[in-house]
Formats: sequence, C-alpha cells, structure tokens
Amino acid sequence: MIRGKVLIAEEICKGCELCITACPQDSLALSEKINLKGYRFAVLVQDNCTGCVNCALVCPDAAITVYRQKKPAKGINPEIQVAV
Amino acid sequence: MIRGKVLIAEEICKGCELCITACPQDSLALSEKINLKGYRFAVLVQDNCTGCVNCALVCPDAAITVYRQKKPAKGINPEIQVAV
Amino acid sequence: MDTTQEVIIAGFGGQGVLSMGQLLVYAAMLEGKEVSWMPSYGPEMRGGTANCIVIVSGVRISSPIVSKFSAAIVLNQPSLDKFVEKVLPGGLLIYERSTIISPPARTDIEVLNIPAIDEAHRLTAKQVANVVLLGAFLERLPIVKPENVILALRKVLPKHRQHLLPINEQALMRGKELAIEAVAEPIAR
Amino acid sequence: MDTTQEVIIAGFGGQGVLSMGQLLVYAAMLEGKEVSWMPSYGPEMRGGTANCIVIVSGVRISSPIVSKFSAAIVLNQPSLDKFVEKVLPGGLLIYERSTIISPPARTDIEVLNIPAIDEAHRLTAKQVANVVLLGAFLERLPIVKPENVILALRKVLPKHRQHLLPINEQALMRGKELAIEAVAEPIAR
Amino acid sequence: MPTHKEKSEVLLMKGNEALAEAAFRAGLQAYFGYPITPQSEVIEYLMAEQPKHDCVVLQAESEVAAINMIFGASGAGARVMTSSSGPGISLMQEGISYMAASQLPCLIVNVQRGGPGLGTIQPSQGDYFQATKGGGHGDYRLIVLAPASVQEMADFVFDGFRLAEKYRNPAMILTDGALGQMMEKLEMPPKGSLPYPETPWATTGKRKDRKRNVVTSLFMQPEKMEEVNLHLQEKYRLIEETEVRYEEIDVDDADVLLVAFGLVARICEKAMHLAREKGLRVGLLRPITLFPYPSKRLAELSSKVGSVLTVEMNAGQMLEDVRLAVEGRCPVHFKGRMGGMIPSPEEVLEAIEAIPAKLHVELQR
Amino acid sequence: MPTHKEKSEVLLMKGNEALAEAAFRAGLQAYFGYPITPQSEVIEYLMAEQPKHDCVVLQAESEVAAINMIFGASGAGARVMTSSSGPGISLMQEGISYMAASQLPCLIVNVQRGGPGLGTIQPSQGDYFQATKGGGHGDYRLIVLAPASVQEMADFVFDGFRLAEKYRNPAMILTDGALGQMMEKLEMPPKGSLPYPETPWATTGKRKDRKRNVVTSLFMQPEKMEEVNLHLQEKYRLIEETEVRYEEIDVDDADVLLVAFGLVARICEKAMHLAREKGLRVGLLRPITLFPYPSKRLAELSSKVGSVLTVEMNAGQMLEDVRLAVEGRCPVHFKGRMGGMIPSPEEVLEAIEAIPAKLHVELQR
Amino acid sequence: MDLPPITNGFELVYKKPQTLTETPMHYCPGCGHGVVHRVLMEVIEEMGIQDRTIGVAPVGCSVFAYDYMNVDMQEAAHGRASAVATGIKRVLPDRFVYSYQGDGDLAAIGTAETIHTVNRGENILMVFINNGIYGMTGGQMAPTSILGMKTTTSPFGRDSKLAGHPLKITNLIAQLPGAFYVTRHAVHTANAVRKLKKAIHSSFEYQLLNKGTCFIEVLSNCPSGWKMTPAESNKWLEENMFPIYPLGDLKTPSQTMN
Amino acid sequence: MDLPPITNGFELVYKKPQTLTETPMHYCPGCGHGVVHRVLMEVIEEMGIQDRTIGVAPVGCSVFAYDYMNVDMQEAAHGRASAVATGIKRVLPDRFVYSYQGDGDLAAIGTAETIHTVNRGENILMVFINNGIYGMTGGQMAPTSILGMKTTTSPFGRDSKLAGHPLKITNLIAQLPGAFYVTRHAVHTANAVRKLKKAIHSSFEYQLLNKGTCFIEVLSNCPSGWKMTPAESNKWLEENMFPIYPLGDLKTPSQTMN
Ligand SMILES: Cc1ncc(C[n+]2csc(CCOP(=O)(O)OP(=O)(O)O)c2C)c(N)n1
Ligand SMILES: Cc1ncc(C[n+]2csc(CCOP(=O)(O)OP(=O)(O)O)c2C)c(N)n1
Ligand code: SF4
Ligand code: SF4
Ligand code: SF4
Ligand code: SF4
Repeated sequence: MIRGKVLIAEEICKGCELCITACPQDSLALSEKINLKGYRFAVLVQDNCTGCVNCALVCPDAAITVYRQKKPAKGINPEIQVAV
Repeated sequence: MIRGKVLIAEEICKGCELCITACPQDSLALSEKINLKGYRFAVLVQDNCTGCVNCALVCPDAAITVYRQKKPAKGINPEIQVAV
Repeated sequence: MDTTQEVIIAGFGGQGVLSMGQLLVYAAMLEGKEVSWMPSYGPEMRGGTANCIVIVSGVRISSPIVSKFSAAIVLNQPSLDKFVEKVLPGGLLIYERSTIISPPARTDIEVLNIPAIDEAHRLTAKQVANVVLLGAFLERLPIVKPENVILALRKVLPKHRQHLLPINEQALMRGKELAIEAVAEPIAR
Repeated sequence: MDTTQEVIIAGFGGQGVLSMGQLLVYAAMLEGKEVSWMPSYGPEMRGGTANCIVIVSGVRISSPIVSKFSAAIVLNQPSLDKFVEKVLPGGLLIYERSTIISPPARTDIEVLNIPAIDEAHRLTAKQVANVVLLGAFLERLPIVKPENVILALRKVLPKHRQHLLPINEQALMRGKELAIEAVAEPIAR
Repeated sequence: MPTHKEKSEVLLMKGNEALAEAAFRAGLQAYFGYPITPQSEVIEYLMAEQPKHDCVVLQAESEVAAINMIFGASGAGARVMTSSSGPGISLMQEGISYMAASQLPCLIVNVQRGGPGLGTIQPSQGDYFQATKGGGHGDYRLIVLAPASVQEMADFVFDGFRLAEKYRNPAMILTDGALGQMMEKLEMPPKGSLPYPETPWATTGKRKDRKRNVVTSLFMQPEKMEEVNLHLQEKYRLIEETEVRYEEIDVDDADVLLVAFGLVARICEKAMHLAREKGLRVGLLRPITLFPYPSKRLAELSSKVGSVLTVEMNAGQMLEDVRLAVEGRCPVHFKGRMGGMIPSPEEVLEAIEAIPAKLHVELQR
Repeated sequence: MPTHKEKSEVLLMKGNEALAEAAFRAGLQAYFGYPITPQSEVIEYLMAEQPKHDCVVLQAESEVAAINMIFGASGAGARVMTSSSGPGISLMQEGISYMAASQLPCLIVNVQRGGPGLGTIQPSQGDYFQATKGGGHGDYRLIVLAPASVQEMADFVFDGFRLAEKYRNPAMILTDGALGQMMEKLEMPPKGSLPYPETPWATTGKRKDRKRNVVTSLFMQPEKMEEVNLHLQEKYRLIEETEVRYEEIDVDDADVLLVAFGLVARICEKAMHLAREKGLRVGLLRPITLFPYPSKRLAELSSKVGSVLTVEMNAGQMLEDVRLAVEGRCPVHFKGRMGGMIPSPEEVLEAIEAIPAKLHVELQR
Repeated sequence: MDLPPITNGFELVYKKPQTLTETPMHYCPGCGHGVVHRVLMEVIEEMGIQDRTIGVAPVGCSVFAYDYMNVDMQEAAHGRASAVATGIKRVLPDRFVYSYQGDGDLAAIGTAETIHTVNRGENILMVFINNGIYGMTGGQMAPTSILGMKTTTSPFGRDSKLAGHPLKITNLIAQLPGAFYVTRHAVHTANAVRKLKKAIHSSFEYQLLNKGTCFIEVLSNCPSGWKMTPAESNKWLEENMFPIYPLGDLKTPSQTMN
Repeated sequence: MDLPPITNGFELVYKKPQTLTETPMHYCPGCGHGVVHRVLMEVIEEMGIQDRTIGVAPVGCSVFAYDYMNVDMQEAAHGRASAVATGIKRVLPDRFVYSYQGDGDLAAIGTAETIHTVNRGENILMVFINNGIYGMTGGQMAPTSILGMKTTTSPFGRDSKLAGHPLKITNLIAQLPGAFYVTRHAVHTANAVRKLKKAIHSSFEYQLLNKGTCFIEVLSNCPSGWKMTPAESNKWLEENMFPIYPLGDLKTPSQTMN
C-alpha cells in the first residue's frame, strides 16, 4: 500500500466533515478540540492514508495538503501533522 | 361564378397595394386620384370580384368591407362603391 | 439689426423640407456665415408634419428658436395655416401651389406661389420639387448664392447619388425663373 | 432620571444573543413597560459577531440607539473588549466564563462571570446557555420577572418547540442560582 | 392615522414585519417584490401569512419586473405594494416615473442601506434625494413618508395607501435597515379599517356602458404632455398645501433647532434631552412627510431660533430642503454619518455644543 | 476646452453626430448603448464610422446591460461612453451608482426628452434633478456638463472624458433633443488631442510586480464604507472648488439676471437682447457645469441685481440650486415649460416684463 | 363609418370588427401591425369577450395600439409588457389578458420578463411581432435581425462576430413547462391570416381553461425599416425570414399533455 | 501558510494553489462555493494565465470572490456579471475573462444579460453555481429551486402554480449558436471535482481559440439555506437536484462544429 500524509490547516478548517465522507480509508475524523473560530476541525485518526487526494479535492476551504510516499520505502512512520 | 363586391374606405387606404397582390381575380388596382393623406388608394377595376375576402384579410388598415351574392341571382350588376 | 435671416420651411415629412433647410445652411456656411438649422418633427412618428427653422446671419446666433420669421416656405395647408401669421411684416412667404387649397390673405408680406411639383414632374424628377422652391426663394431673398447651393449638394450627396446633381441644378434654376415670372402679390403698405 | 435600563447583549452569531434580547423585551412588554430591541449584525454575512441593544423603560423611549449602557451581557472576547468601557459606572457586566480569555479589569462596575456553557452542558441542552445567562442577569438586575420570561418563551416558541419550555425554565433558574453563588467582584467606590 | 383603535392589538414586532402585517390589515391586494437585505423579511412575512389573506404575493424575477407588475396590478385597480432597498429601488426608477406619469397609486417601501453601489447592509438615509426629487426622468414627485418607530412602520402603510389613492400618485415609505430590523411594541390597526377607493379609470374590462380605459404615460403632442405635467404639478401643489406632516418637540424656547427625520430624529430627541440637562435650549423638528416638506413651519421657526442643526445618515441631502426653507434667516449646520454608520446621541450633543455660543442666543442677519 | 485648434476642421453637423464624431476624436475606446429617440443618431453614427477607428461599438440588449458593459470596460482601463434619453437613463441608475462608488470614469450622455414616463420625444430639461442630485441610491455626484451649441456638444465630450478621468468619476453631458437634432457649424478638434491617463488600478491582468486589482463598491464594514464616502465627498468638494464653469453676458449693470442652461440659455440671450432693446437692463448667467454648480458666482450676483429669473424646460429643478445660492438675497422668479415644449424668446421677454417694476431697480432686503 | 346601402341580394361577408376603433392607424403603408391588430380584435369580437379583456401595449411602433383596440389597455414600459400583464392577470384572474410586443421589446430589453412570465406559466396570451428590426426608433438592429441584414446599427450587415446570431426566442420559450401553446405565424397572405386567427382563438380558449401561457410569434414586415415596398417586403419575408423562423406550431397542447 | 518540513521520502501531491489568496473564505462550512473557487484557481495556476485573467464576481454569497481569487477582478451589480465581462473582454480581447454567478444572479435578475451574452457568443467562460436558493440574502426561492422546496419565500414548498417550474436555463443556453461548450457538473465528490476541473481547463483553451461562450453549470449545495449538514446536503443534491438537472455535457465542440 502506498502511504500518504495529509496536513490539515486547523485554523482554516470549518469542520464540515466533507473530507471525512470523501476519504475511502476512513482515515479522518473531527477533533475534540475547537479552533479559534469555534469549529471542531478534521484530523487524521488512522494510519492508513494512501494520499489519494480525495479529501483535499472536496475541501471547500482548501485546508488540506497531501503528500505521498515516493517509493514504498520502509521504516518511515508518517505522522499526523497540523499546520499552524 | 359567385359575385362579390368590395367597399374600400378611400380616406383610410394607404395605397400599400397588398390587397391588389392578394386578389386572385386581379380585380383591384390603385386609383389615379390621391386622398387627403396623399396616398393613391385601392379601387375595384374589374367586374370579376368573387367576394373571396382575401383582400380584406390582408389589408393592414381594415379599409375593406366585402359583400357576396346571396344566391347566384341574375340581373344585379355589382357596382364599385367607395365609403366616404 | 444685423443681416440675420430667420426662415421657416414646413410641410409633410418626405417632401424634403428638412433637406431644403440643410442645403441652405450648408451653402451659407460655405460663404462664411453663421448658421443654425433646427428641425421639428410632428408628434406622429411616421408621416405627419415636419419643419425646420433656418437662421443665417453675419453675427453669432443666439437663439436657434424664434417664433417670428423673415421668410416662410410652405408645402402644405396645415403648415401654411400654422405659419402665415408668423411671418414678420414685410417678409416673404412662398408656397407650393398644388398643395394649398386656401391661399394666404395677408397683404403686408410678399406672397409667392410656385407650381414646384408640376415643374418637378415636368423635369421628370418629382423629388426635386423642393429644390425648385429653393431656387424661387433664393431669387427673392438671395441669402446665399445658387452656386453655393450646388456646391453644398455636391458635398452632401453620397457617391451613388452624385449623378443627380445636374437635375438638381436645373431645378434650382427653374425655380429662379418661376419666381421671376410669378406675379408676386404686392405688399400693401 | 426614569427607571430606564439600557442593556447590550453581545457575542457570536448563533450563540442566541439576539433571542436573549427578544425574550427580555417581550417579558417587559407583558409587564406593560416601554421596550426597544435593536440588533446589529457584524459586517460578515455568515457567522461573525452580533449584538442587540435592549431598552426597557417606564416612559417613552427616544433613541433606541445608545452608546453607554447600564448593563452588558457578553459571550465572547471581541464583544467584551468592545463594550467593557461602555458600561456606565455603577453598572453591571456579566460574561460567559469559558469564552473569555482576558477578563475585564474595571472596578467601578459590578462584574460577574457565569459558567453558562458548562451549566448548559450539565443540563444536556447546550442551546440554553443564553437562558442561563439571562437568569443570572435577572437575579442581579430584576428588570422583569422570570415568570414573564417563561411566559414570553411560551408565546414565541413555535408549536413543535414547546417541549423545550421545561428545560428553559430550568436553565433560567440555574442562572439565578449561579448569580447568587457567584462572588461578584465588588465595585470599588 | 388609522382611527379604528378599538380593535387594535398590541404586538411586539420587527419593523419590517410590522409593515408587512399592516399591509395585510390595510387591505393589500397584491405585492410583487424581489429579496434584498435589509428588507427581505417583508416578502418572507407576506409569503408565510398569505394563506390567511386574500392577497397576491409573488416573488418577481427582478426589481424591474416587480415595479412593472405593480404597474399592471395598480392599473387594474388593485391596492399594491412593493419593497426593496438601494440598488433595487434604483432599478425601479423607470417604472416609478411611468407610474407617476400614468397616475397610478402604489406604495413603495425603501428600507435604506449604505450606498452608493453595492455598499453595505447597514442602515442609511442616503436615498433622500432619490425619493424626494425624483430619481427617475421627468418632473414628478413621490409622496414620501418617513417613519421613526415600529408603530409608524405600520401606521404609515395605511397613510401611504390613503395618500397614494387619494392623489393617484405613488407614495413611498422611506425607512432604513435599523427601523426595519428593530423590535418595539405597537398597536396594530384592525383589518378592514381602510376602505377601497373607487377606481373608474382602472382597466378591468370595457363594459358596454363606458369608453375603454387606457393607462398610459405617452403623449406625443408636447402640448398634451405639458398639460399632463401641469396637472401633475397642480396635484403636487395641492399635496404641499394639505398633506404636510411633522412633529415638533420643545421648539418654543429653542435656541438650536434640530431637524432630522426617521430614526435619526429619535437619536436627536435623546441628544436634545442630554443638551437640556446641560442647560442648552434645544428643540426638534421632525419632518414626517419628506415630500411635501414642512418648509413653511421650518421657515417660521428659522426666524425664531439661533441656528439650525440638520442631522442625517448621509452627506447632507435633506440639508438642501432645510436651507431652501431657512433661506438665510439663520445659520444652518450639519452633522452627518454615512455608509451605514449611525450617529449616537452623544455625537449629536457634541455637534450641538460645537455651534459657536453666540449663535445659541442671537438671531442672525 | 481642447487646445489643439491648429488641426481642427470646420464642419456642419447635427448635435448628436458632432458628439459622436468628437468621441472618436477624443479617443473613445468603447461605446455600449441601446437605441432611443432622440439620440439614436449617436450609436448609428458610431456604427457607420467605426471601421475608421480602433473602437468597440456594440448595441447592448438594454440600457441596463449597456451601463454594466461600460462598467466592465472602464474597469479594464478603457475610455468609455454610453448615451440614452429619459427612460433609458433611469434604467441606468443602479449602474451609475455602482460606477460612482467604484470610482470608474465614464461619459454618459443624456439627450433629454419630455417626461415623466414614456412622455414625448420632444426636447426637455426634466432630468436635471436626476443628473445633479443623483437619481441612483447613496451619496454620489456626477460631473454634469450642459452644452448649448453643437460646438459644445463636441467640445464637452473632451471635457467630459478629461474630468471623468481626472477624478475617476462618471461625467454626464446633459443635453436635449433639440440640441441633438439641430445643425450648426463647428470646429472639430483633431484626433489624438486628448492623452490617455494612467490607470494603474485597472483590471488588465495581475502582473507579477503588483497586487491584484479589484474594482468593487462593496464595503461591508460601515466604518470602511464611510471612509469610501468621505473620500467621495472630498473629491466632490475639490471638484466644486476647481471645476466650476459658467458664462455670463451683460451682468454688470443687470437689474434682472436670467439664469438658464443649455439651449434655454440661448433663447434667454435672445430675450435679453429684446429686453435691452426695450431699455430693460437684463443680464444672463449660464451655468455650464451643473455639478459643480456656480453657486458662488450666483451668490455674488444676487446681491447686486434686483431679481433673478430662472428659465427651464421643466417644472423648476435648477431653480432649487438657484435659490440655494441666492439664499433670499433677492427675489427669484421662474418661467418653465414642460413635456417637450420649448419657450420662445418672446415668452421669456414677457416673463421679464412681468417682474414687478420695483424689483427691476431696487435691491431686496 | 356608415356603410352605404347595398344592393339587394348581397350579404355582408367581411367587415372591420367593432372592437377596432374608428381611429385610423398610424402605421406605415403595408405594415403588418395593422393586420395583427385587426385579427386580434376580430377574435375578441367573435368570442364576445370585449368586456372581459385587457390588453397591454409595448413601446415600439404598436405603442398606440390602445388607440385602435377598443378594449381596456395599459401601455407598458419598453420590454415590460409581460410583467405588466402578469400584474393584471394575477389580480383579475377571470379576465382575458394579452400582451402585444415587438422583437426589440420582447426579445432584447424584455428578455428576462419574457422568459420568466412564460416560465411561471402566466395564464395570458403573448403576441410577439417579429419584424427583425426596431421600427419605431428608425430601423435599428433587433435581436431577431438576420445575418447580413443592413440596419442603421448594422450598416454593413449583421455580423455574428459582433452581434451574434438571430435569437430564436420562441424556440426557447417552447422549452419551458409554463408554455402551453407556442406557435409561429405570418400575415403575408390571406391564408396565413386565417391561420393566425385560429391560433388566437385557441389561445383565448386555453386561457379560459387556465392552461398557462400561450405564445404566438407573428413574422411581420417593416417596409419602412427594410426600405422596401410592402409587396417586396412580404417577398423578402418569405425568402429570408421563413427559412430561419419556419412557420408552424412549436408546442401544441397534446405535446404539453404528454 | 508555511508548510512544516516533511519527512524524507514523501512528495507533495496536492496543495492549495498560489492563485488563491491567504484570506480564509467566509462561506458556511461545507459550502460548494469554496471548492469551485479552488478548482478554478488551480486551472489558472496550471495554465500559467494568472497575469492574463480577469474575473467578475456576482452579488450573491460569492460576492467576495475577489478576496480569495488572486487575479484581477471586478465586482458586478446583481445579475450583470456577464455584461461586465462583455465590457472587459471586448476591450481586452487577448485576456482570459470569466464570470462567476449564482442562480439568483444569473437566472433571475440577470436572465436577459445571460441569454444575450451567450447569444452574442462572447468569448468568455461563465461559471454558474446552481444551489437552488438565494444563499446570501437568507434562503429565498431561486428560479432553480425544485418543486416542493421550502425556502423563506416558498414556506409551503415551491408551487408551480404560483412560481412556475424550476428554470433549466442551461438547457436554453445550449440552444444558442453563440454557446460553444455547455456542460453541467457538481462538486459533491472527488471525482466530480476532477471532471469540473477538466471542463474549466477546456473552456479556457477554447477561449484562447476564440470559440465563443463556454458555460459551466455547477450543481452545488447550500447547507445553510437548505438547513442541512454538508453531508446531508450533498446527499439531497444527488437525490433531488440531479434528476432535474442531470450532470453531463449539453453541448460539446464537436456538436457545435457540425
Ligand atoms: C427604456 C427604453 N429604451 C429604449 C426606448 C426606445 N425604443 C422605443 S421602441 C424601441 C424598439 C422598437 O422595436 P420593436 O420592439 O421591434 O417594435 P417595432 O417598432 O419594430 O414594432 C426602442 C428601442 C424606450 N422607449 N425605452
Ligand atoms: C439589485 C439587487 N437586488 C437584490 C439584491 C439582493 N441580493 C443579493 S445576493 C441575492 C441573491 C443571491 O442568490 P444567488 O445568486 O443564487 O447566489 P448565492 O448567494 O446562492 O450564492 C440577492 C437577491 C441586490 N444586492 N441587488
Ligand atoms: S473538508 Fe476541509 S473544511 Fe471540511 S472538515 Fe475537512 S478539512 Fe475541514
Ligand atoms: S390593403 Fe388596404 S391599405 Fe393597402 S391598398 Fe388595399 S385597401 Fe389600401
Ligand atoms: S416602421 Fe415598420 S413596424 Fe413601424 S409602422 Fe412602419 S412598417 Fe410598421
Ligand atoms: S449561505 Fe449557502 S451558498 Fe452561501 S456560503 Fe452559506 S452554504 Fe454557501
């Protein structure tokens, strides 16, 4: 499986959950935390992102950046990162 | 042949000649005289009107009244009449 | 007063009253005069009456609209009725003969009737009746030189109409002749 | 001066600041008072801040717009910052605790912080936080009777929402209790 | 003012909704309009309540369509209303000119917002000129009423219909976003209290016993068009003579006379109280009809007071009518806020205090 | 006025055509318009001559579309013009307000006809209020030029573009059907005599070296919208200080001062001559710019003359600006014709003579 | 107009309807407007609905329609006849309401009102006179002017690059569910006039039954604007306009009912 | 927004285009406007035409589009975006011009401008966001609202008797010869977004070739106006709007070329 990473701008996210619906891997969910605008924001909750970009394509707030493994190299553990 | 009569309101007629074109019998033509508005007006020039109503139907100025023989009675000579 | 001439030209739309006025001001302009041409269309959109006020002057023209005229050229009865009383005493009124049923009765102005339409028919160019009238007018009130009217015509006629110049020139001259022939009803002073 | 009370209620759109004000004026009207409710939406069309000025008076109200208030109820930091200085000396300021990061420093007014959102969660009806605040407010500034607020609620709630009455009543009472419990920061005179 | 108070109800409503409800009660027969902030509540309220009434309520495809539907319905003899705000009212100018020229009654509501252009949705009084001088082409006037409370938002609907129908002329309620959105209690007049006028001129189908009715504003002969205009002007003179309305407070001993309309008049009233507390003798004249303008009364007052202070939510539009009435008899000052900003009573007080002291006591010229 | 007289041509033209030709020579880059009498010659002339020029000429589907096309083209930095008459200008009011608010230069030509409504196609000055007070919503002004001759119909196109571009504000030529239809000789300025201004604000594509350009009239924060308004008002004050234009004739010894604009001023000039022949001391002030209005000069003159007579082809619109300037210093009289009627010099003379004799000799108050 | 006594044995077979006034029409000689006016009035007379009919005149050459049609009428602003008709019909739903508009009026400035009136299915008759030109204002290009057509605002002929193709608005109208009956006619021959009359008749009957909008386009001439004699103009109409705007029904009730 | 350093071995596969500004969008959570903005800007970035593109924003929720789209823009009056775009394109024919409009803007008040802009074949791209409601003004009925839909001005559901049927303006547009490419899309799924992007790309390429008007309708949601969560709104869109407004091309270049 090709591995991916998504980076979600938490202060931009409005918690609309469309990325969550769009993710074929069920990798995303809403955070328990609330951002400054008062929204729960999307976060990666499973380590199975394939970098398919679906979430980014449906995000109305252009809050998502997606990376994908160059070649299936082992030993790298993609971490959830959040833009600030 | 059924005989007809047309009555053309000469002060209303604008001499557009559309009735003349529409008449299948070539019964109509423009007068040499000019009406008060300065137009030569349409007149019946042949005694062969069948009362087909075509002229009246195409007249843009509703200047034409049409009569038709009730039954082909003989001895009546339809005259050209002009409304005043 | 300066040499200002204020002329009304009036008739039905389509009789060429507006272009008569335009020719006049164009010619006057060629002679370096101040000019103004003010048309007025009747309330009807199609057909109906039309007239124009032509002012030719040696000095700057203030109002292009005046209600008394030094001369009038009329081509139909309604226009005659409307303007006959507006000609200044001593002024000139020319009318096209065949279009007028009851001629004017004023005696304090010069009245001239010109058979311009007949004359135009005689010239086999019925659209030049207005030029015939113009010729007659210029004979009596030479506010511009006829040759400048011709020059003006040359300038305003589009290319495909330039062949009409000679007939117009003829019409203008015939008008002048008719005015000379005509027995002007004299001004009773 | 008459008994006029001029109250500002401010927060984010969606926190129920406008309906809090409406309940207040409705209740006051039921008590036969003169009332006015003037909302103001922020420039943002969606979300953003919202506030309303509520005036309750024994006499005819002239301006529905005032810039100094006898009391303020605020539900977010921007509103606190904006209105803290607009409370008249001796006035009352109540704020929702969890939404405020830097509490007001004024000592010439009564300041009360109420954990309305927490309380609402406790009542398992987060939308009643505003009613909790209202209850607290009325405890300190009893400009209308709580029962009239409930009466007002009964009148404004659409049919399919009437079942929410009990929880609102509870919230109002909890607010009053919280206000009694709360140690008001005293006015330094 | 509606006289049938006996069955009035006391209600608590937003200005826009009070206006809409009042329209039903005043016997509205057709409303055509297009949504625009800050007045969309009018059509929304009408739509929601329409089933209870015998009234056409239709959302038009645009304000241009709306005003022309109003034209048709009014021409057919119905009691009609439309409402909008700045940009939409601008789009109606051709239609309004047509209605005035065709002598069709109707009520047009302008809930003003800050302009020009798309502007802002906050309250404003920037459309005073458009309303009172005629934003459309040609010489015509609207009868313009300026409410200052939710009560008047309702009452003036009755007055608007009454005046529009009496004079066969469009009437306008010129209000603003704040008055439209605010809530106050009001006495709502009962339904049926405003009788329908006779409309023998209306196009309802040519009965055998009369000539056909024609609603038109086209008069190709300028002589005829001038006659129509003279008739309109005569009507406007009559309206100026008979229909002027204003409110005045404490003008008798006033040194500074505040002149303001609508919401601003109430802000001024408060400022007046503040000023009086400080010992300044301030009075208030509130024009209720903006056309006809209370010029006569203002002229009278202007020879008694030291100076006039006009306060508006615009760059100084009614100011011209004030100056025309005052005609130099005393200095005229101006305080304005624009683009959706509302002046506060304190600001007005400051403006009062800024008037040079001697003008408070001395008559000018 | 264009200064490049050396290559001017003397031509004999109708007012509308002179205006159209002048537009080409003034470097017009885009015209959008919709036919309406009495100004259809403008678009017809432009269409016919367009092949000789590098200029977009497009017949829009309506006046609403036309003014918004003008908006777009002006926003893109082009020198633009539209023209219409009463009903069409009314339809443009929203767009005009948007352009003023967005600070877009353009030239709008109103060849007035008799209103209100469909009215008549004869000349009128009934749109003075609409032009000078802002027929659209919000506080804005147009720069308004009133030509009185075919020469000025051409010259003011240059002035109109120059002023519109200098102040980034719509300018209007307010003329009438008579001036549009009449022929006079004129000196036509040569092409290329009016340089194009820099338009760094125009939307021409965001180059790397600058931020994106945005043309807008939306400012949701009322504070910001007020700032925009204050800027506009400052601009209008500046225009009032620097761009006032008027013509005066024989005012020095005048007893009765005629005030009239456009064609009517020339009729008044003739009336003045007639009056002087009769020994009456009559002078004439002709405002050339209607906004900014020559109020200062009129105020000066009003303390010297016995009375003022305003003459207009409307019910008395400029009259208000005259009264605002005169401010009671002398009586102001009015003579008006409406609905397409043109006053004659004799009529004006009568009006002069009707002024009570003492007012001819005595200063008032 | 009093008719002179007629020789015995003849019967009247055609006369101007009483629903036309005695005012002579101001149209240019040969202009189709007059024919359509007359036919419309004939139907109203025959159906006996003069007292229940309200017409709306446009701004265009037919602006004075109310001088000729002897029914109650309103004169709408340019392009807004269908909005005005909507206003009338909504408050007087039991009356017959029709609008009468030219192509500039209906298909240029009035496009939005036209589309939305039909889309709402207003229960009125819209009569659309398509003469491919602006007659009243002196012969400018209309949205329906055909390619290459010379007008005062397309002096070199209509060019699709500048001004687009002729707008077949009736075809668009026919797509709208609100349109019940959409048909295209002409008045260049007696037979065409007969057909038009039938269409108008049906339209009023549908209106009685509350069926929705009936829309009749009439291809007409404008001898003045086209600079032709009336006879030439009718020929030009057939040769040049018919191919682009073919006569016939675009939507008939049976189609609608499906 | 600075991206934090990324662990080696990963490559960037998707990031927000530079042609979008850093200003957070004001749209409601889940609103389709944001997606369409982004996709449009992606295409402009990819085609490298930012310096030659001018956009026109409407009056509607997307009125502030110019705050987000990093290209030169004009804010048009309600309904007039296509007229404004016409003005721009005619004086700057070598620039890329697009208008962006909601359904109230394009299909109600702007109907005449819409039809005539396309009929003239203005060489621009028109992006039409059909969310079946007036979002900005608080959820009133749009011409495209479906039957039975409850809005603040159709509180009992849209009734065809009162307000007519939903107006399929894109279908009308497709009939006009001036329209070169007419297509209907959505942004409810990643795949739909990919297709929309292609359509926008093609449209700008056609514009470069002076082909005429390209018209893209985007079926979009309005969670606030519809009173649903974003996910619910997308479902509702599929179930209720798609049957009336089926996705796909309504006119493609090959059809046009025939
Ligand atoms: C708002 C407005 N714009 C323009 C006009 C001028 N105008 C009058 S009629 C007309 C067009 C007439 O053409 P059409 O509708 O085709 O009717 P026709 O005269 O050919 O019968 C125009 C542009 C007007 N009166 N009002
Ligand atoms: C002339 C005018 N009329 C009305 C309005 C009010 N208005 C603003 S946006 C809008 C409709 C918005 O709906 P839509 O175009 O569908 O866009 P959305 O907000 O749904 O994206 C209206 C009616 C206005 N600004 N100007
Ligand atoms: S789609 Fe975007 S805005 Fe919505 S929850 Fe996901 S990241 Fe947040
Ligand atoms: S059709 Fe009518 S108007 Fe024309 S010539 Fe015949 S009678 Fe005269
Ligand atoms: S201009 Fe054309 S449409 Fe108008 S009346 Fe004359 S022929 Fe008929
Ligand atoms: S109101 Fe609707 S269209 Fe507007 S931003 Fe919110 S969801 Fe989007």
